[in-house]
Amino acid sequence: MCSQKKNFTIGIELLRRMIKIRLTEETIAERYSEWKMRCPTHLCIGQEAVAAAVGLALRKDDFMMSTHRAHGHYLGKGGDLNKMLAEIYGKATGCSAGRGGSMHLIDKKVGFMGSTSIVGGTIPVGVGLGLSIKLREKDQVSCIFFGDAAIEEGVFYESVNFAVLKKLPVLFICENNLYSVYSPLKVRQPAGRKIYQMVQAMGCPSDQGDGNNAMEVYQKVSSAVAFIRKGEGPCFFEFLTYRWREHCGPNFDNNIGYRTEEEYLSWKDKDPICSLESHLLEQFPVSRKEIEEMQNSIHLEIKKAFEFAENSHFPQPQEATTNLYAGELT
Amino acid sequence: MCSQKKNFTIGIELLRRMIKIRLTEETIAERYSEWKMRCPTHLCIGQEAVAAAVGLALRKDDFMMSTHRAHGHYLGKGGDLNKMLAEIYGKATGCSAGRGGSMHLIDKKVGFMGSTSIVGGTIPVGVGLGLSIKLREKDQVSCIFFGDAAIEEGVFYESVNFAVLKKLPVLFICENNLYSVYSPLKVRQPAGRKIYQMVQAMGCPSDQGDGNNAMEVYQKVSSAVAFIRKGEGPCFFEFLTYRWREHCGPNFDNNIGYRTEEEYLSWKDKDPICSLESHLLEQFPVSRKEIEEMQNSIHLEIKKAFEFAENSHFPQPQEATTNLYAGELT
Amino acid sequence: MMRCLTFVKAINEALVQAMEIDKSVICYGLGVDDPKGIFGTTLGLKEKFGEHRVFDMPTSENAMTGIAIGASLNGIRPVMSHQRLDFFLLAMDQLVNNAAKWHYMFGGQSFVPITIRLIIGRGWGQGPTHSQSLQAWFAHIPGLKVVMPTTPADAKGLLLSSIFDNNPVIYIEHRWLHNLEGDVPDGDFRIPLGKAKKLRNGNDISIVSMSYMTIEALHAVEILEKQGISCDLVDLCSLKPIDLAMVFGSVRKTGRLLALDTGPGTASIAGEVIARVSMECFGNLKQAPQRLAIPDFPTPTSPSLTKVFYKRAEDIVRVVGNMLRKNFQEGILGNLRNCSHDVPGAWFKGPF
Amino acid sequence: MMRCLTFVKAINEALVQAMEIDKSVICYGLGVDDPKGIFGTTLGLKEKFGEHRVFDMPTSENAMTGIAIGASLNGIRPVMSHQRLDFFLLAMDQLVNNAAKWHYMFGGQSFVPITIRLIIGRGWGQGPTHSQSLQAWFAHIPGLKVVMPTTPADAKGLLLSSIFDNNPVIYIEHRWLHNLEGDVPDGDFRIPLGKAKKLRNGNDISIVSMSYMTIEALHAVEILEKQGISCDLVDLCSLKPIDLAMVFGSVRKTGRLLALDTGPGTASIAGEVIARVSMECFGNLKQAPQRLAIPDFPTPTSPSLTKVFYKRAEDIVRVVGNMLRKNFQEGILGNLRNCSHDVPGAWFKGPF
Ligand SMILES: Cc1ncc(C[n+]2csc(CCOP(=O)(O)OP(=O)(O)O)c2C)c(N)n1
Ligand SMILES: Cc1ncc(C[n+]2csc(CCOP(=O)(O)OP(=O)(O)O)c2C)c(N)n1
Ligand SMILES: [Mg+2]
Ligand SMILES: [Mg+2]
Repeated sequence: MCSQKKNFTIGIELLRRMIKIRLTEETIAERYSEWKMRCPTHLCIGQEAVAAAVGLALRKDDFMMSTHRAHGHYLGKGGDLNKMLAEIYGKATGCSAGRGGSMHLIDKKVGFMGSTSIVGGTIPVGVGLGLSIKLREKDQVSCIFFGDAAIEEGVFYESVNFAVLKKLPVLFICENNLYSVYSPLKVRQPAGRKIYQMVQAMGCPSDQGDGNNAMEVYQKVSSAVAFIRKGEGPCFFEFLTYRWREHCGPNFDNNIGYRTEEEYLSWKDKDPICSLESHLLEQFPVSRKEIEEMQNSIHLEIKKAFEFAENSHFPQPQEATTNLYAGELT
Repeated sequence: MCSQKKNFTIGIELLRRMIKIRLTEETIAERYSEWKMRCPTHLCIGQEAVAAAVGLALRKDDFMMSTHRAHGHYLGKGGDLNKMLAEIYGKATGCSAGRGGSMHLIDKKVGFMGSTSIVGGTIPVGVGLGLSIKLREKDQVSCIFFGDAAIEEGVFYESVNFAVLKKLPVLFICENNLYSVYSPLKVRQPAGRKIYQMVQAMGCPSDQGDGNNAMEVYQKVSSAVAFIRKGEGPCFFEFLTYRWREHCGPNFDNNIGYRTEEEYLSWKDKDPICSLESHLLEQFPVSRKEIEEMQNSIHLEIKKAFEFAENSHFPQPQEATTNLYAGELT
Repeated sequence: MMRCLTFVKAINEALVQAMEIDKSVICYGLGVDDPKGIFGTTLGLKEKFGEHRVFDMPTSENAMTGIAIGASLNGIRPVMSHQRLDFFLLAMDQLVNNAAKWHYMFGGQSFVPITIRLIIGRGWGQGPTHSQSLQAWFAHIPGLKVVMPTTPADAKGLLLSSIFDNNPVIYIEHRWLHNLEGDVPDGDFRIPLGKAKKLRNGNDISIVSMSYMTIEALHAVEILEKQGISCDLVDLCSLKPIDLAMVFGSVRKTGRLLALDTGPGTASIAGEVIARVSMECFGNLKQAPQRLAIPDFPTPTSPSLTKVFYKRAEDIVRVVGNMLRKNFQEGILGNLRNCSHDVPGAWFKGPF
Repeated sequence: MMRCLTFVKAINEALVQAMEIDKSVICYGLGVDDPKGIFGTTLGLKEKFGEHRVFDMPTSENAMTGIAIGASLNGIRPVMSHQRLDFFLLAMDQLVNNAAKWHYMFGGQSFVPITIRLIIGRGWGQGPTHSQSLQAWFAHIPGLKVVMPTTPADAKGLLLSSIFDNNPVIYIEHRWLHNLEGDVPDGDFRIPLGKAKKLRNGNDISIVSMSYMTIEALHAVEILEKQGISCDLVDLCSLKPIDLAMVFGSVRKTGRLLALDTGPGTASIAGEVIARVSMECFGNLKQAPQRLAIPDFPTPTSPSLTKVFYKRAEDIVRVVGNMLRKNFQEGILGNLRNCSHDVPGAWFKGPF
């Protein structure tokens, strides 16, 4: 009963985060053609469950590193929506002061230490955060998000090796959405080889999970986080998921030929948000109306955030050539 | 009986190659202090079995790539001794015309396509040779030698991934001699993780073997070569072995503290040349005298090769600034 | 025969012809056979030449460079493409320690005929990691050849020459040139590597440029012409080997030098041009040579921050005006652009 | 208090002091805790500070650079050492795409206080892949700082400043300086980054140099002095930021410039110095500036091939003589060297 109640709270919070991610992304998609968000933008619609569940399984002071497809991770960890949108709009109020854009997000207040655009590029950085945690004898966890293509970069393997060698508090999360841009897994990795099994053989405890099942992701990751926090070393997860829209930009692109409409529809059928909604409605004392109210309030929050972003001022062009180096700090 | 005879021939040829490698290396060690071999030189004394056996298991037109510790591989594959020594002496008659030194050997006549000094640096090059074989629809094999430290470079992993993905005719040979310079495995790789098992999980058939047992290495590698030649894709071997002398240079250095004299002696007890000699003397119709004669003739060959190297002329200093680019070729 | 083609189509044609001429030419890189075909440059190749010669690859830039080297040692001529130069930073070990040195360090017995296509981004929030112009890095490394075509004809002619050159060639494309149109000869049309091109003849100043900056320079030269300033415009085309003879000849005529660069100034190609001119044509220089490059800062993302960051025709006009002590009246630039500063043309609609 | 220390001991002392001053300083790299301790520079550190702060690492240069970045984001100050600069080519992605840009591209909120020690080899068959001088590469990248100390005192003072600087600093050591002796202040002695040093005062020509070439220059200046030529010798110490003010001041006085470099000429630091002097001090120059760098070729291995390849005092004397149109008689170099050209001193006995 107690755990039932806990599950309910968790389920609702997962749903809230997923809806927030989904609606934010959909609004970006809708408004991208106004040509005011002038930077490459990678949406994660369809992949919200992993982002929300991992974010919720972590503490605020745990670290997170992410990739070009970072919006969900950032929001899942509790990152500031206003600042994210302002960043995408290139405004001075953006989380990176307009210098980074959609692919370079940061919100240190919630431990979101940065996302970057080079595939695999933040993996060792996250391991370095893990090293710093160990050196400072803290019980934080450093979580690193990356896609199935990042697995192909040697730096991934080097990073796992070091994390295992030093038993660092690192949580590796691979969101396997089957594609890298338009390239299916089969042109990049051997058929039949399971990523999580290979990582296990590198010496890192690992598991695979359904990336459309937020509750499952949350449970699996939570117990791994507890394990890591105890100082038992890193863990790795591969979650199967699917990006609904095009790789970069706001549109659908199942028509261009790199994947089929059927494949897309079969994944859409497993919509992580619908699944969780149904699950909650069936199992817990929550009504559709209450969920709709939640949606409405999130809608409002997003609307305001877009207003904030649009109304914020641009940085001065001259600011581009300031603050190259970090100065003395207190 | 037939196979017994074949084994005898193989055993004798292995012994010949191993003795040639050993005596060459020992002469280099002896004469290094004359300061005429003015380049970093990494001896493989103690590791001759793998070099000889792999070289013998391959055809002359198979390719080989190697590392900073290449003398054995080069000679095992049938590389020209005169040219190798002349190269170490920095002479114009050297296999790389004096430009490469001990770490940059080449003898294309026997498929030895090059050794270089950057750890892991020749692994993808060997895989590329494998790709070229497949593109040209030949039945050659591309063999790549590397040490246990090369395993730690991301490029190793990237290379294995591609070789498996494309089923390339590549033979990966890891000589695990437990050290990288003065660093034992335990400060570089997770305890208990077996390299060959990890590679298996990457999708590449793999095995481990006793690097002091030339016959065993030959048998294992020969059947892998047959497998690869049939177009079945790459294979990986980890052979356990031990470098007797210091990492770079002619001396013994068990006294400086990174490893124990006992450890060294325990490996020296397993001297691959003595073992093979005893084996041959026990099992086959060969006498100690015949082996001594073999040794003597090799000694003579080496003596002449050193004379060749010493008597060869140096390249002109001005040649350093010629032939930067390859021109038109026929 | 000349046809009007885009830069993209010219590259595509060069690739098709190279692969037809020599079946040892192969073409790979992330997305070469996907529906977009590297901005259209590799479209149709797989259909024509099969999946053995044209293929996608794992995101393993370093190994895939070494693999190109290895294949080339056995007679293959790989052409590898990267959608952004920035990604290729992962492969510097293979490029510099292996490809650049192989021919030299093995005494000239082997050679590495690989071509690596790198694309430089600009504008539309390409930002710090999708817009780096590192041609100076490659030119600094002995053993590499480096080209940066500007026109569609050069794109084709230099690509064919790069592919059939027996050395590693870094072939750098600027994203903002991809849609440029121009006359391109058909057939096996090659332009020798190492030769610059004189695009405009003038007597007052030599402008030495490369790649997309040459387009900005062409606009500037036109505007300056109207102000009575006549410019000699040299498009380097090849950065290594570099055609200093043409640069020196130009400076000996004009006595003045403005060197442009698409990258940051410090230790740049523009700097090298100035250094070599100062060393070799000192007596011909009437005044201090100048350099116009992007600032020594990472590239910011916001369109507001890139406004003065990137250099354009306006900036060239201003610097030349200063050098020649001309005070231009307002408005001489006319209606130079019909679109925002952060896109190559009005046709451009993100997200790349 | 001053003590006479070797360059190696000065580095060791700086590391010890940095680690004593701030327990967030850590030190890692291949072999930092092995019996040789990176040519002696890291000896004793593990015993003093423990294996958590001083440790060996896997041969994973790229990841280990990213790991330094990550640790530094949480307040650690990593010092990473590489026995040769050449090995660090594997880490260009982490260095350039992450370390150099992190502070800037995240709007100044984070900073990356890492120090990377790189050692340049020379002679004794170091050859193509153990002797590259790529300081120009690092200086070309906005966001990095680059230092190249020459004297033991600079080695210490610049290393302490590098470690406590809040930016990524590339600290380049020349292997041939390691055994150099000189006075070194004790205590927490720091030399500001970005400042050059005037080592000799003279009026006829400015020689601008760095790292080991400064030692050769010191010999050359002495010989030239005896021939009645007085040289201003500027040791850059920092290459980015670079102290052009001192260079300009010197050239304004002498009117002549010879820029030296340990690396190949094209797009080098020496080239940058010449470019900037030509741009800023054109009116002060009495003649064409000159550059003395190694040839644009990979470094060969044979001692015979390195004889004229590397530049030495003799070469500097010759170039200066040519510039000033002096015909020196034979033998002015005297007995400059008591050992072969391919070793730093007679004490040297391979193999490194
Ligand atoms: C080193 C590098 N190579 C190539 C790219 C181009 N690129 C941008 S996103 C992307 C796809 C990455 O796929 P994956 O890691 O599976 O993440 P997903 O986009 O599917 O979320 C690629 C290849 C890059 N940014 N960095
Ligand atoms: C990328 C790179 N990092 C470091 C080095 C320095 N180094 C030279 S040999 C060597 C040891 C390599 O060990 P291993 O691969 O096990 O081969 P072994 O020397 O034991 O035969 C190292 C680290 C190098 N040459 N290249
Ligand atoms: Mg993916
Ligand atoms: Mg080893």
